[in-house]
Amino acid sequence: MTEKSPPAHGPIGSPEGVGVFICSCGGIISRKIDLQRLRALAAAYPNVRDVVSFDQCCQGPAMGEIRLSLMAGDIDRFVVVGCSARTASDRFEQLAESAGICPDLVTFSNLLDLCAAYSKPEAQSKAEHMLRTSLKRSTMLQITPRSEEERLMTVLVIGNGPSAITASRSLLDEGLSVVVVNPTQRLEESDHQSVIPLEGGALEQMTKAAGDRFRVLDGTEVLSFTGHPGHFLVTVSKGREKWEEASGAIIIALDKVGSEGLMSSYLPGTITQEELEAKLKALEKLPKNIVMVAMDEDETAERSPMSTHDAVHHSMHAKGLSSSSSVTVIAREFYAFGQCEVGYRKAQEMGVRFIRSEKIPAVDEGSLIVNDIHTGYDIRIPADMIVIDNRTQSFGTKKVAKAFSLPLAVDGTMARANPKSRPVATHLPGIFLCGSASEMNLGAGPTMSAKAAASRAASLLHSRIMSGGNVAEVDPKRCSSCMTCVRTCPFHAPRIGKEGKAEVDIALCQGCGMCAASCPSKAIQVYSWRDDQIIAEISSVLEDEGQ
Amino acid sequence: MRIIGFVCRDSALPAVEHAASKEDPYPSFITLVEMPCTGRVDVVHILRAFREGADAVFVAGCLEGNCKYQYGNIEARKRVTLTKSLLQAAGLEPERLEMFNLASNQGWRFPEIVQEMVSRVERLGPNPIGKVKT
Amino acid sequence: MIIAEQKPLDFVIETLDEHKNVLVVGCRSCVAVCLAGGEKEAGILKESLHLHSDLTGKGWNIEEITLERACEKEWVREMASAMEGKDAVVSLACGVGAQVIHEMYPSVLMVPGVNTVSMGAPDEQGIYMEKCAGCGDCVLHLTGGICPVARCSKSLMNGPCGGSQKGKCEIDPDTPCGWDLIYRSLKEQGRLDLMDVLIPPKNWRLSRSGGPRKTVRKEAVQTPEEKRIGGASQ
Amino acid sequence: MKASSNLQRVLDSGHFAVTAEIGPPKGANPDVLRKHARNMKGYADAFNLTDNQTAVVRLSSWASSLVCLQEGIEPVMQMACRDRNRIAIQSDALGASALGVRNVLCLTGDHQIFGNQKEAKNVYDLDSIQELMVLRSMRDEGKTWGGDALDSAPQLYLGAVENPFGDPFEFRVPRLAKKVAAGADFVQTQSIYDMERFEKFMDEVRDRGIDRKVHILAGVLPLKSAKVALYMKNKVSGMSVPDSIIERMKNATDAKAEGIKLCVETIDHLKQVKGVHGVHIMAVAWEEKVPEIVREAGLCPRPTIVESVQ
Repeated sequence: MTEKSPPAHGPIGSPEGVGVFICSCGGIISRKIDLQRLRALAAAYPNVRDVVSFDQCCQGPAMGEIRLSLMAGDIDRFVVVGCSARTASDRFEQLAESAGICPDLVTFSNLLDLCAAYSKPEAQSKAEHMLRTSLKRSTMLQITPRSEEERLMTVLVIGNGPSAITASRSLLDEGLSVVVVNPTQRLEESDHQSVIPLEGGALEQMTKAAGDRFRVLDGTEVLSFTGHPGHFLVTVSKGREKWEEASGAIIIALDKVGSEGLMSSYLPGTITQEELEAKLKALEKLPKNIVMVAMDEDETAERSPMSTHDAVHHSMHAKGLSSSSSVTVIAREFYAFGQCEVGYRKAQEMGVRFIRSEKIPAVDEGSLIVNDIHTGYDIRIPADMIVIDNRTQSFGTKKVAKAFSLPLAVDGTMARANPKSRPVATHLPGIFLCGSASEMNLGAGPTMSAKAAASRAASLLHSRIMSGGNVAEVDPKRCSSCMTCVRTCPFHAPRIGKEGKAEVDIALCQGCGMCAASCPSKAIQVYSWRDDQIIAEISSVLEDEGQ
Repeated sequence: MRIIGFVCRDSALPAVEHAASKEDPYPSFITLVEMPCTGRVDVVHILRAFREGADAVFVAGCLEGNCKYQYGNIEARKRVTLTKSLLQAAGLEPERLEMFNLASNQGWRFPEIVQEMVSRVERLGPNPIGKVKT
Repeated sequence: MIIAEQKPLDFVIETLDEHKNVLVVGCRSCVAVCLAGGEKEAGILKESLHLHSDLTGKGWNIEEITLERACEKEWVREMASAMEGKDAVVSLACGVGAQVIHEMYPSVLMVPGVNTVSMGAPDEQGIYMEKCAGCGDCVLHLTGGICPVARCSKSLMNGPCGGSQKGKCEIDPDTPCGWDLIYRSLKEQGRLDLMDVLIPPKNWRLSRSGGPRKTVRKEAVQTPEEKRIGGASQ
Repeated sequence: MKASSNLQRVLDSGHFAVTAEIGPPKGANPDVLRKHARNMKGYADAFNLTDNQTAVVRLSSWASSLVCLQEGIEPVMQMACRDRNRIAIQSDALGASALGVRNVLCLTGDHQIFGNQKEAKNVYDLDSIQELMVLRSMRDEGKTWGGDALDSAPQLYLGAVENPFGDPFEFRVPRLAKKVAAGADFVQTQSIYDMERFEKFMDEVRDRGIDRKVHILAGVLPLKSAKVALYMKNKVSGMSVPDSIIERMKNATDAKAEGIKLCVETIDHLKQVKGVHGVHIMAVAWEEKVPEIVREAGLCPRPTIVESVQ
């Protein structure tokens, strides 16, 4: 149900009419800027039909008035003179849509942030300049293609362990169906990464309760995918057999498996954190002197927060179990994030010693010789039990990354879109990431990220998925079918279509415009950021400034 | 003085907005052109800005490795480098053009960028095109 | 496809010299695909020249046009109206296109905007390798699908010279040894016996050495009658 | 004027042959050449005159060959494919034969990128194997390659080069076989330091019976210093120099003497390798040392074989 939109390559159409709504933002803007003069300036601008100023544009009464003005019929676009698009776009784009106006025809002129701090005369001229620029920009905009995507209420989860199970359970609770593509023979229920195990038989219970909403495909792999949020088709294989699984969203929830001592140079009898964990769970009697060496022999290896996480938690448990034991943790650096930081402090209070050392401690007659980083002195620490890190392997990460063309981080784990702001997203919309095989797990354990990923997938599928907007469009007459856009786009939105020319899938396009800038035949334009628009804007701002 | 900045709307623009809303707004002769991503900025856009009389042009995108679109800012950097060589050949000092990377919460960096470009223009003088045209 | 690379802007500026009315011509074919001379590059060149003119007060009048294929007269004719009043053309089309343009508009200065480098293919975006030398006598069936003429620095026909080292050519450690590739390919195909065959001196007459080559496809050549009535007459 | 080549007679009579290389001067004065010729006379059966080796312009190999003839020593005229097309190659071969040059060494030639004329257009109309085919057909069939009969055929003893250390290693012996099939009467190899790899090469040569079809002269190049050894190892493509040799040169108190000693030892070793019928001494810019090397290697005096009456 694509709305009719003029092509991004055609001439820029003339606007029916522009509405200008000026906000004094409770007086902040009007304190410095004469809104009366802005109103006059706007009213004199070609094609401007209605100019109104409000104390607070974004408040109920003003919104109602603006809506009425928009419904009047001779306005097909408007400029909100007030604050930033980031602050106001949701509200006004919704308003536009409800009034039958394409939301991409709303322009924001951010006087609040960019003008209000100037001295009075300067603020005024800056504001007038910005208003002219915004009006110029507004009149050049054109209706963008938009369509609502169909939504398959199934999520494909790729995983082998507790993260996949946790994500699946959350998704099932959200009323969605789940297909698990599991590269191993059986989903691993125990969680090596935390002391607290999942309740026994969770998987079995889940499977029973969910019925045909939950399918686990053991021994399968993903090969490739097509599609977009709401409708993905993932090619799955089992041995020689190949088929497609359809889903609305995808969660990659691979966990690390397996363990093997890191420190080959240590004597037999050294145990791993995982083995210690088993002893702690079994409430085994612990020896007097426990030393954890949370480091990798390879000095250049990525310093994993999981290493600190394990050591902190296990040292606390060991101390709790056997308060007379002396527990020492040695590492190059301690990475205590989130809850782990609390644990780190608590462990210290409980008497666990943390020693930083750049060098791997040497073993000497039942003791370890540690070189303390702060003093430079060697310290002899009696050691009845030496605990080293788990060596875990990412399971099939590379293959999955290849199937989805996702980048791998330096340590071979899958890279997240943004570790700070989008920790469970990949850069591809609709494809989420959790599990211990994704980039560092910040101590909250994989369950947390699995729940987060499931929640992102569920909220995606529970609301309308609109595609389009300021997307790229190919002019087939100009296209040289050179593949530059296909190679350039990080979202795989362009492809060569049946006609032998590039086509952009608007459901995948994020509107960044890299393809348009790199197209050697100038065959790609981006709605609202067409070359002629950009050039016109450059000319107009400089001309204006020059006056 | 006329300085034009192509700013990415996800990081550089919020940074500027943040910086400008404090007591110390940037000089009003600096004009910004909002871009969806600096990866959209093309060589012709920059050249046109100089032709229209800009004394300096900067492109401000996200920190490398932090682009919402993965590598738009890297594409932009490559294009800025190319454009500098074209400016040189056309007869304009390449220092009038620069690429900057800043995060949306690095508003404090914007005045530095402005200062850098302003001092370059002060050193190089105005874009000679203005004189030629009039 | 034909691989070209841009000449420096300084060269174009110098060569245009006193010519004021300039048409920059791009081509949507090979040079667009190898990112040297499509509409984008034509736009950049036009803008650069314009900037230079504005800075120096030369008062150049510069326009641009991008042809579908600059190597065919019918397409080149499409620039006729843009050529009105022009005294120079900067061609971003390959050497072939540039000459066809010149044939159609012989009175104006032809400034080559690109160097036509080779017939090749992208190894990856932005990196192009020569694959064919147009020798007129293809032997790929004997050489494992890899051309010794284009991909051996010495165009040897009987195997690698003594300078082949670990798969690389002696002239440049970045250049693969063509004969090493051929050897591996034939080994893979189980046809190494072909390496032992003595290849006699090559018939270079079919190559450029034989003078400009005219290729005739008899069935396609139009009779005078066909030419008179058909589209070619227009 | 002799009708056949001295080198051919020495080799065919089963003697262990010696050839030595003379680099023509970078100028028009032939005196250095004459000095070398006089100094080396009697210490080798024939002398190679290089043809703009490493693509550096020098006095031409055919003119140098004539100087050698004037000085009474037998030349091996080198003829690279880099600078001549088949017309020039055939014409030069006729000219050389006419003036008494009896040995021609066919080689592809170093790429011009290594020389002092990097911008030159190379020719490579023929490769070295095709050059052998062309010259043999002139000599044996009395025809130019184009098919025209010659009024008299050139008298040439045809040589080829082989580098046992090039890659792909498995193809080096088959490539030698191709040269032999194309017409090579004798072969001079790249200088040998890596004896292990050379012996492996010779094992395969004997397995295929190539040593019975062609005379192989193993190349030796006396090292002046450890630096030269390193240069050969790292900069000269298709060269294998074991670290032990570099170490030996580094540790020597008198590097030059050590280099000569090493060269003599190598020749002694090569004499024992079955299928090696002689040595080719390349004393690059050190030609004055050739007599000493030949003497020390016990290869003096050189045999005189009387030309059999045809």
